[in-house]
Amino acid sequence: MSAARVGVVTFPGTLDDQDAARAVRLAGAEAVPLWHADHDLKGVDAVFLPGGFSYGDYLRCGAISRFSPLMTELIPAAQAGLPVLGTCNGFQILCEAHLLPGALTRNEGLHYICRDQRIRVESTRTAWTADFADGQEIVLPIKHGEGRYVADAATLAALEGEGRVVFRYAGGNPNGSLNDIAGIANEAGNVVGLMPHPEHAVEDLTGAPSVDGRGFFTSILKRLVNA
Amino acid sequence: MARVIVDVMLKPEILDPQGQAIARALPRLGFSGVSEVRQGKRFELELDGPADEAALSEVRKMAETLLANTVIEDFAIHVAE
Amino acid sequence: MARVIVDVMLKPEILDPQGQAIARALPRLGFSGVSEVRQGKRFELELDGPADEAALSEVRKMAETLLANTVIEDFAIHVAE
Amino acid sequence: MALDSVKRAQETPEERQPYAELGMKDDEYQRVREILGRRPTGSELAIYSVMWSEHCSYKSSKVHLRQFGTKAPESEALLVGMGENAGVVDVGDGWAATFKIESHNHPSYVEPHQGAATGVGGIVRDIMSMGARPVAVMDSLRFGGADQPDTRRVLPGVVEGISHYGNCLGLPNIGGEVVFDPCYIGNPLVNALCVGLLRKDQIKLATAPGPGNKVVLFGARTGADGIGGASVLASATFEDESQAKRPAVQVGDPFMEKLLIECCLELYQADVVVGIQDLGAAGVSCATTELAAKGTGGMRVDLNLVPLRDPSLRPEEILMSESQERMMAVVTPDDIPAFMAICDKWDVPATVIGEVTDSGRLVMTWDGEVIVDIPPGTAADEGPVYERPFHEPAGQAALNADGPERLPRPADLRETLLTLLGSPNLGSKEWVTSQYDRYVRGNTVLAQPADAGMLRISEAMPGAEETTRGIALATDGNGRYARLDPYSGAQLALSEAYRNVAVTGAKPLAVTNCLNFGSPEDPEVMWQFSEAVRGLADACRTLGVPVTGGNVSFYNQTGSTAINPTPVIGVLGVIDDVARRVRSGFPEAGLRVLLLGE
Ligand SMILES: Nc1ncnc2c1ncn2[C@@H]1O[C@H](COP(=O)(O)OP(=O)(O)O)[C@@H](O)[C@H]1O
Repeated sequence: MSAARVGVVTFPGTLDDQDAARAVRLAGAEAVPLWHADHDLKGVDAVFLPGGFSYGDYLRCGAISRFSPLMTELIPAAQAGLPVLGTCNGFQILCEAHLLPGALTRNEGLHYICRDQRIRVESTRTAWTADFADGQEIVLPIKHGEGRYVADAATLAALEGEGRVVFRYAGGNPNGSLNDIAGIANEAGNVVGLMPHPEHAVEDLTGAPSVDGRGFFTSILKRLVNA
Repeated sequence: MARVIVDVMLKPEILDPQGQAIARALPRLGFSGVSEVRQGKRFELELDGPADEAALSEVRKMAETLLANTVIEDFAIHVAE
Repeated sequence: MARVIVDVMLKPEILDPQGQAIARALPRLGFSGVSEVRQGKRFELELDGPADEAALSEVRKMAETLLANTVIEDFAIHVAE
Repeated sequence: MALDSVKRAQETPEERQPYAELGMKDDEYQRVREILGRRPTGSELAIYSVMWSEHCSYKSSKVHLRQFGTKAPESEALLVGMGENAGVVDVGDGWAATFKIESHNHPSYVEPHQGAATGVGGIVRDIMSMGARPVAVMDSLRFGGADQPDTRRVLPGVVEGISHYGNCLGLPNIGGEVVFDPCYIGNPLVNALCVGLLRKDQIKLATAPGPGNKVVLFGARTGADGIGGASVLASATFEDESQAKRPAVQVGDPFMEKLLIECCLELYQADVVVGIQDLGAAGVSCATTELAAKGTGGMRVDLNLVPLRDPSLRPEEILMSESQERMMAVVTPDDIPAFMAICDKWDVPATVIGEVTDSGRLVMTWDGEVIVDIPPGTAADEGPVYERPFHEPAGQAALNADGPERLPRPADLRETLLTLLGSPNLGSKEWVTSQYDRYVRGNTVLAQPADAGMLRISEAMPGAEETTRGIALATDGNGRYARLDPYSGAQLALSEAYRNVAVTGAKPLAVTNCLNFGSPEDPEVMWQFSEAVRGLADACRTLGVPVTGGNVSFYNQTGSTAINPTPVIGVLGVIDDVARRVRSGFPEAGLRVLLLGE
């Protein structure tokens, strides 16, 4: 059978699309470039919204991107079950698009932070985390200025109660995120957003001192192949 | 041609680290008497036409959909004199 | 206890990339009739005492030294009703 | 309001012109009059004053910098040497690297965030204009004492500016320096380096050949950025009280620059660019005169066509504006539609503002009248050259005689060690480096805490052929050594950067440098400068690495007190197989530790 096709979206100002495509390829899938201005998902099996400063992060991170033509296609597709992973700016766009609840706000320390961060996998019941073990600690780079997850009390309670907190910062909360949240999922578990960068942790030579990011891609591939 | 202002502030229950940092810095700089600081955004929109009902209702829509993220922010609109 | 607002805007001759990006986005989102957008900051200060002459002159000093970067920004102070 | 056209200049030969206010000397102004055979128009004066400024013409440094050429070692790697926007070296397997370091010192003192940010923006555009994809940045920073109050204003702003601009462009920051010394208190040094990669056969040059080819200005609209000087001119010439205060500060838009990068690369890919130039300090003046001078020799420009952010700008101000994120390209008429389509795709405004001619003259019009008519080479290449006097500083011998043997021996070694460890210059720089993205683009093999950064080449441009190669870069400088002996101080800086590259396993290939000094009008500073250049040129010859480009920053002084002479040297090397890079640090227990060298 033909390889799974994972779309990688480029908005103006997206930065990690090349890394995301590389990570998809290394996992054995086909990376399909998707352009923000096209009303076309090119029939992909899953979508990766990479990080960056789309539209310069002007106004609010992700605020302008979420209105792009591609997003008008992606939003209903995601609601209908298409697996979508958003990292960093991608996570911010997913929140702005209301595919995920809550919002990402300025880091508590008020600085952009780039560092290798320990993360605890809290849920393996999503399309993108099945290959991890519950409670597993992994190391991924974070690099953001606005990664402090906030949501109202009811939303937080629902996320916690329904097991939709997928990742939590371990060994110190870098940005003041509520409940140490690093990543969450929608109810169906097909849409996942997180601030850390799995695509920067897939090779020995470059990126973070771990290859823990590979688990995201093996998870989605197994899911697509078995589907 | 009119100018309309949209003020966007974080909802009161949302932590505002920028405002807090300023509040903490003030005493160090020798300023006293300020108990709290909140930092928000101010947008000045130049309209092509007058700031009539129709225009303001458009601005309201812009504020709701784009200028403010109503999950965490409140906004207020007023016409500049 | 009074609330004082400090509005800080980039000076008119200084490039405002954020405002420009918003202005360019509006037509794509179906909003017309806005010829220019400038984005600035709004600070809400809660004072311990009343917003009298002395307090406002302190706020002016805060604005000059901390809240605004007067190399590129102007500010305006007013008391919230 | 009277427009100062060429016609008017001919009719009013004796009208007083504010050349002194624009920083021009009497004899320089006289030379312009001789070149033109009349007084210059206000716009022409604007062009000559910026092009002949120290910053653009290197008039005080040129006679010394020539040694980088005359003493240059044989180098097979050198593809483009000094004189272009940036030098280009062959790194093998069909790949070339281009790199350069540049200062943005004074703007970073005035407005730390924007000054440093636009410093990064400027050097990145230099690299883009060579036809390369920028792939990484480095920053070499010097501040006053860590405990001095102004450092608290300057340092966080500078770091935030570099962080914001560089991160937003998606360029990994792979190294740099942070140095504290009270001598930099009124004159912080912000030196930014950018490196780019390109295919060897795709080098672009700043040239405008082919009469009939179109001149396209693309990127941000032109505003009143950094034209404090020009307003002197406009108001002096026109007594126009509408000249609001013009900002000396340039504000950057990294998002526009990111779009420009992607747009330029697609333009290169589509092969629709004949010549290209970034708009730096002297904006449209510099781009038009340099492109025209290096091409067929003539160009016609309609300044009314320059898209403006501020419609009140006068032609003189447009010519001097330092608005960021702009580029100028020469494009054949047939390629214009394809060129415009690519700009449109990336939301980059682009406008044809003129045409290449074979007239040998750069002619500009405003409202239909000719306001500039000059031989472009006279502005671009034939600026004044000074043989500034220099002599050894009065206290130099005494300074050197005051050796370490005269210092008291420390009684308590433990105390001394703790003091050293606690000193800002030896302390962790993580507060700075953690604000920089070192991972983006996924090719960073070494970054902090390594002493040199290293990048994998193969995936820099998707679709290009595979190579196992990588490039390594380091920047180093030491103003205290250079103060004691500028000749060997420059050599020490070079050898430190050279060693830092070599220990990663890479072979050093080429050198860039940023020479930060006080006023060239002070003979003692000029001596420091000439010694440092001589030292660097000699050492480059000995080590077999050519200088491919760089930047001189003079006037880093407060009153008559200059900073320590501070040559900052960048070295680029190539490694055949990136997988074999050597990390610093002890990887495991039980290994032998050897000391190499004397
Ligand atoms: N301004 C800077 N920008 C980027 N990297 C920096 C900067 N300053 C220091 N670094 C990096 O931080 C690390 C430690 O720097 P430093 O303490 O100066 O090391 P050393 O003393 O070994 O030269 C190095 O990898 C260096 O490249």
